[in-house]
Amino acid sequence: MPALVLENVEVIYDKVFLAIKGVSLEVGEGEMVALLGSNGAGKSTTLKSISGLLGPERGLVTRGEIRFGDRSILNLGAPERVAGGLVHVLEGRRIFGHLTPDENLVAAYRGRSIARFNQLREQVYAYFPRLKERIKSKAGYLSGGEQQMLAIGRALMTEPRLIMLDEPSLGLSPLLVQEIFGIIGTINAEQGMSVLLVEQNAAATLDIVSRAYLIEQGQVVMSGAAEVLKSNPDVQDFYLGGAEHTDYRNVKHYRRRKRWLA
Amino acid sequence: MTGDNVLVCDNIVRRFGGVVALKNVSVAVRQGEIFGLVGPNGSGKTTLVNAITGFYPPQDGTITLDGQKINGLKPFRIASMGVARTFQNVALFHGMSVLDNILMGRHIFMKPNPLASFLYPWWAQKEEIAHRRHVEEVIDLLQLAPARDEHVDVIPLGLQKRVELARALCAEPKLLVLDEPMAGMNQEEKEYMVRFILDAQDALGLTVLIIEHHMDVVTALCDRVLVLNNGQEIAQGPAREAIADPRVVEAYIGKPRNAA
Amino acid sequence: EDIKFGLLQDFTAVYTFVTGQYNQGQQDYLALLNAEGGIDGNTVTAIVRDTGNQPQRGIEAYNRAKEEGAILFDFLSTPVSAAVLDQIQADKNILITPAHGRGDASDGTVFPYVFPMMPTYWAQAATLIDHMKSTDGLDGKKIAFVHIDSPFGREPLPILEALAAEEGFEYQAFPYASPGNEQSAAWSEVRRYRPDYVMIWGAGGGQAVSVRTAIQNGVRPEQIHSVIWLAETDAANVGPAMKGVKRFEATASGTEHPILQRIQQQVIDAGKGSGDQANVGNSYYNLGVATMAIAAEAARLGLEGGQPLTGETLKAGFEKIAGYDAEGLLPAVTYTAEDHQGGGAGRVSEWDGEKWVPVSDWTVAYPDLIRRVIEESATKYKEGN
Amino acid sequence: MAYFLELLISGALTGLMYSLVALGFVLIYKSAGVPNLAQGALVMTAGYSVWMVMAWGLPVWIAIPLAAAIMFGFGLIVERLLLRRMVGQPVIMVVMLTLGLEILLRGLVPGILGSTPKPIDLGIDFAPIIIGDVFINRTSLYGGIAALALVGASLLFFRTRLGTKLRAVSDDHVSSWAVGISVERAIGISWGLAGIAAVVAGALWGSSQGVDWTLSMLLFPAVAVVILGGVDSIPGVVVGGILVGVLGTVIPGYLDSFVGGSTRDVVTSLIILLTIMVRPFGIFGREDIERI
Amino acid sequence: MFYRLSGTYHTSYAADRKLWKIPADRWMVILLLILAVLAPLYVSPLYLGSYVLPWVIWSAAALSLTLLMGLAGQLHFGFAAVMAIGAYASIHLVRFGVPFELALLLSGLIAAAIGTVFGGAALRVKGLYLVMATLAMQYLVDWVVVNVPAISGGAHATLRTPEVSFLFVPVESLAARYWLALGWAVVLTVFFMNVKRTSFGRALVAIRDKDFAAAVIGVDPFRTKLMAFATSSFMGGVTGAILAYCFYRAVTPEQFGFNVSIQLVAMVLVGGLGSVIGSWLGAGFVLLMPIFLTNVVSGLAAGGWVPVSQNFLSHLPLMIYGAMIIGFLLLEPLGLAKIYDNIRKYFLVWPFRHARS
Ligand SMILES: Nc1ncnc2c1ncn2[C@@H]1O[C@H](COP(=O)(O)OP(=O)(O)OP(=O)(O)O)[C@@H](O)[C@H]1O
Ligand SMILES: Nc1ncnc2c1ncn2[C@@H]1O[C@H](COP(=O)(O)OP(=O)(O)OP(=O)(O)O)[C@@H](O)[C@H]1O
Ligand SMILES: [Mg+2]
Ligand SMILES: [Mg+2]
Repeated sequence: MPALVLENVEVIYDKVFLAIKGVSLEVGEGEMVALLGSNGAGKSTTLKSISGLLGPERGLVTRGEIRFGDRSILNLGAPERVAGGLVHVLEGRRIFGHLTPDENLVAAYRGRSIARFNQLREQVYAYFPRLKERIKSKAGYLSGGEQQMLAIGRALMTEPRLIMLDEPSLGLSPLLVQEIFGIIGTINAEQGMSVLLVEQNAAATLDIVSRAYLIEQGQVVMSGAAEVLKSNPDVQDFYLGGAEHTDYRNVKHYRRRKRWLA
Repeated sequence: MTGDNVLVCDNIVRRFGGVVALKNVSVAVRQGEIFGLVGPNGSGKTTLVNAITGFYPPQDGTITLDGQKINGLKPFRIASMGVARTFQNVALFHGMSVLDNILMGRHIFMKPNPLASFLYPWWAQKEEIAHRRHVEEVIDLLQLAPARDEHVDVIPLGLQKRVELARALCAEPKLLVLDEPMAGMNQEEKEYMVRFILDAQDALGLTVLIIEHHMDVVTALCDRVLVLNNGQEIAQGPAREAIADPRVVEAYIGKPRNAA
Repeated sequence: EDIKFGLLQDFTAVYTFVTGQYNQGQQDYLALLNAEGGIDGNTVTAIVRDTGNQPQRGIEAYNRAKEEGAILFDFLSTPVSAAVLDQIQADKNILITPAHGRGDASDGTVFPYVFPMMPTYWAQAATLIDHMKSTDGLDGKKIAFVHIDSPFGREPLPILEALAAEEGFEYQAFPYASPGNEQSAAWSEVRRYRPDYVMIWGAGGGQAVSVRTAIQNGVRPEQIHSVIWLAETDAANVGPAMKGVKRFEATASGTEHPILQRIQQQVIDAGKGSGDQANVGNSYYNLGVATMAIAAEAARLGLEGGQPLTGETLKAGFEKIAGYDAEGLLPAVTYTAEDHQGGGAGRVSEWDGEKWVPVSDWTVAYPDLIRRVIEESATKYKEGN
Repeated sequence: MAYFLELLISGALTGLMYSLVALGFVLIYKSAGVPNLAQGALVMTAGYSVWMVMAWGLPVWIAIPLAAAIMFGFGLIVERLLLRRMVGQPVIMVVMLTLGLEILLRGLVPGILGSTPKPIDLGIDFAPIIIGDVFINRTSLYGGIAALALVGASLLFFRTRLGTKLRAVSDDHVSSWAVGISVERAIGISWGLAGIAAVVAGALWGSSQGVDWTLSMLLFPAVAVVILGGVDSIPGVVVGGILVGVLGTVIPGYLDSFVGGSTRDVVTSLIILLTIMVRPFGIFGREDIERI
Repeated sequence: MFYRLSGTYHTSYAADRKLWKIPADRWMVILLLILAVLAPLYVSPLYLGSYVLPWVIWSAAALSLTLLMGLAGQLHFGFAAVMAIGAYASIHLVRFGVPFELALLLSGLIAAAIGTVFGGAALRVKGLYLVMATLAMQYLVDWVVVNVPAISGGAHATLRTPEVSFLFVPVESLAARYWLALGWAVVLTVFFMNVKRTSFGRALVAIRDKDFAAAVIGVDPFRTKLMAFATSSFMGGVTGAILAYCFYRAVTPEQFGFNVSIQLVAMVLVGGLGSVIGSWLGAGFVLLMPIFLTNVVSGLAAGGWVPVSQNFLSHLPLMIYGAMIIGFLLLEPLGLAKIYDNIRKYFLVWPFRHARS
């Protein structure tokens, strides 16, 4: 049974701007799914519609249905969706800058049991040993990678069943990207947590997910198993850089139009 | 391609409270080259750039631009001496359209004053329009025409980064500093961006200092790189060689996970 | 015929401490007047509106009420009165400024259409001084003048200055910052000054704070003499400790006067009262009643000049009033073309724990001095300011 | 010397009375990230509710907790009806909303309950405490003690997990939502707590000056306190309050008789200007983190 | 539909820089201007003198303030003090013998000088701190005015404006005063629109949006902010003088008190930050709404419609006014200008519903 189902979701910003139209997707229990697409395609919008964070940006789901588990969550507020086991790691980290990393974790823990809290916290520090070193300083002064780790760790404190990550590798060094992808994989494997991953780094993403959706201009244009997508020539051209190494100095100025045959 | 040094940093030290973000970093960027600055997160790359552009003046060491000492100068002074930059977290003026943002890049050539705005005489109009011409050229160069009249905060991140680049280019800088211009882009957009940087460099004869985490881009684009770790240099030299250095691999690149 | 008075007052900002009761008294008196048949068959209607003490809104309210036919205006707000002063004179409408507004407007030659109606702040200060003199003499005595730091608070200073020389007392001014909810610094100083008498010059909540802080600093209630703005609400606020505090009054308080009796019967008991019954007979309520009683009298005399009543005939009516005392509610007042203050008689009363009890007769204190100050100031106004 | 001491003590106590008002401001700022311009009106409303409850004939020690409960509920209602819709909006809009609320309350409360000053009798003795030649005002003394107690309680509160969550909310509404913190409830609680602080302030100030709308003007000295102490700092409320009170009492105490006018507001204004020039974030305030 | 963007393409940069790019807009502006100039002919003195005239002047004030708050992002809660400086300066200058035209200019400059000193003192800070610094300015100016009788006009603190003429026309009749005020408001409006489309305005907005990014392209933040303070204070100072001469004709400290500053801020915010049309709408709303409500309420009361106490009645407008501000913020946080804009956009893309789909 799929954990998360989107049917024909349409989002309008500011009452006038149609950002995504008729997006449908599914994430199975314990599955790891990627959502790829170029800039402005509507990936973040899709995630926000799932986590219920469109309100502050004056966005609204105007059509469609979102189900998590066996119930519709469209009418729930953001915190209730988190309570239901859905968590969203926002693009651009957005940790609580004036709090220490440890307080960031405290703030995100929802339960009452101190023992459970300590257990979760230890788990986060086990995944991200670096955070433990910076435990005293304000999170706002952490480096980009550390902040990303903190954002993921903070999300884990809510004990989610499905974690949505919006561009976790943004601005991270290659080593850290590997590390973070490794940890995401580990979390998925160890805890059976479903993962919905939005990424630009398609090559690395398609290596760890089982399925992926390709979204362009607010619409899903292609979906399927990671292997299938990887072998699609268009995907290779536009997302994977053709062959492994592009000769950047000699790329063509004008390219053929994309033609998705989803 | 190489010539005199445009930018020379000598033994830069910068501390934040107890943290030493830069420890005696020295670097020289030559006229016309693309110089890469890489290193793990928090290694001090942005701090170095901030020191150069005047935001966090170094506590020790000197920075010279074309032979002139610039450390201690205010950012806007340094800017008018011919250093333009983009920011790691896009720093556009979100209350303005794309066009106005790019026009802002011409600021150092205009002398804004309330009286001129008030009377707005024909020569001021002509001047505005002349600048506008220049801006349109840059817009063409970076293929921003379709987004020209949009508000910057509704265009996608990739475009925003391009607008920021356009704004920097409009200042006709001697030295262009780019802080992670390709973060958050997919393959296609990266290719475009590289193309733009190369085109701009061709067209304007720029010297570029670039921070980037995409190794494929760095190796393709940069003539030389400096690798920082914990605020210290761990390697410097031609891109491929510096990146192959075992210390760099260990601290920064990591072993390829699956060699496939 | 319908005579209209514009009672365009400040119900929501600075003067809230008085406006409610004052306006209630005014409206109730007019209701009584109309119930008794009006003035020679003319009814009097009040146009009541809030100005929030904002000059801007005051000007608008004035213009609108003028359009609606009002010929007499009461703003009960110094800034609003000041803002419309020139225009109202140009329009030849009557402005009454009982217990507020500029004192020099008493000079009817310079301010033909303005009627302060009752003792100015200068006359009030003089009356208080006179009362101190009558109780225990003034020679060699020390008076502490504790006032809010505003033009209103500083108004009595020239009178004190002049009288100090004349009567041989010493005085010192102690300003406190507006709005006066905190005055400890001033009173610490007052205590060290060791005054024989204390004069407090403020309004609203600041008055209760003054009395309280004075007593806390060892000033005896009997030593405290207040400007007209001290009433039953302040007494309730300060509590039993207030017993013995004196204040100036221009009208009697209480309900035993004939007019108030009739208001009770014909207005309140008839369910036509305009506010809380408990206020009837309060100082500010009676003050309001008195203003309308005088205005009605002026209208009556003005109508002798023929219908309809205009600003000009109303002015003439005012200037015909002689020895009117509103059946004992007021000292007898007489207005002339020169004197728009009506003589300036007032008295001092004391809080006995329940009500205000007069401790002096209606008197006019230092009339020559007051007249001199009025004329000096009025001349300055005429010369351009 | 005794004069100086007296000014010093009464200044410090008055300052702490201001701190009572300031505390509510800081509580809201620290947990919702909003400068609450309606805090003065909240104090006024609280003063009125204390008066109202006492007018029912209840003794002080019941009236105050009851009023506190009313005001806490009021805070929750404000959140539910108004602030809930503003989550994620620019701060200036929320500030404007608080300004609207201030206007609304200033109309509503005196409009319904009457605008002539209302008495509150807390039963505090009039006679000052006299030490040597120094007189100490009892109301201020109790006010000072209450302020210190409330500040202490607030400090403890922000140590708790709920406190941490509130601080998180003040940092970033959207990411608080994203990790499941109910921003709405957090804001409601912070307004409720500010309401409770307002009750203590309203009762004490109301007992000394009477309850009417002018209580809402206490906002200004309170904000001066907050600027000096740091907008989000609870200890700053105490230190800032004492400084504003002492300087605003001692200096006028010596200066006024020369100037012939009250210099208190001048002194306060200059304190603010100097603070801002010398130490923009107040004595204990947090600096904005801006990574370039 | 006449009101359409389609079909209006610009073929030169100059055309693209026009203030009103759509002919319908241009016609509307011209029509409004004609109506405004002719107002004394068809508006009754009551409405002209107590609604239109103050509205025009306060719109000018709101424009002055929104240059600082909206464009440059510097909050100012003491703007009434700036206007006070202009008002008092102009009166004393004229009394001193300076011609009125010059006195207006000088009073603006004096306001600019003093306003800039305070602005300069506050330049290191933003937001709430700036609010407080400017509030301190309000208090200090108030204090000086109240405590120096030579400035405020003697014991009663009332200062009447001398009789003056502007370009040989006596500023005496209501129409003359109205035209002077209207002229100034129009000048400010045009100026404001020019600022918005030239480099000065862009620099202000840049400082507001991201000061460090502005610095990196050569904008001197300090100088630019000072210029913003100076310009806005100049505008405010002259507006204060206009307010004194054209509307009040006798100034008292209360006319420029703290609550007036707050009202000004409300005008700017309710209208929509940094918007020309918003300044006009916001000024009208904040100024006229309480008056309008007072009249409505008293009308209802006179008709016996509302059986409640006088006290409640007089507070009712305050409540409604507060509630309306709140209502606006909840329904349209970006102010009246945004509402106007939405309506306009609706017509621009009519008959389509969404801008892009
Ligand atoms: N608050 C908003 N108001 C109006 N339009 C918006 C808003 N947020 C996003 N959009 C628009 O919606 C579209 C989808 O944006 P979204 O952020 O979902 O894209 P994305 O795929 O996440 O892109 P990126 O890779 O840049 O993060 C874009 O065209 C964007 O301009
Ligand atoms: N304003 C500041 N205050 C305190 N510490 C700072 C500040 N700016 C940077 N640092 C510290 O300096 C160090 C270097 O940071 P910097 O931003 O230069 O790293 P970076 O190399 O650019 O990393 P990334 O690749 O993540 O952008 C970090 O430890 C950071 O915490
Ligand atoms: Mg996105
Ligand atoms: Mg960096």
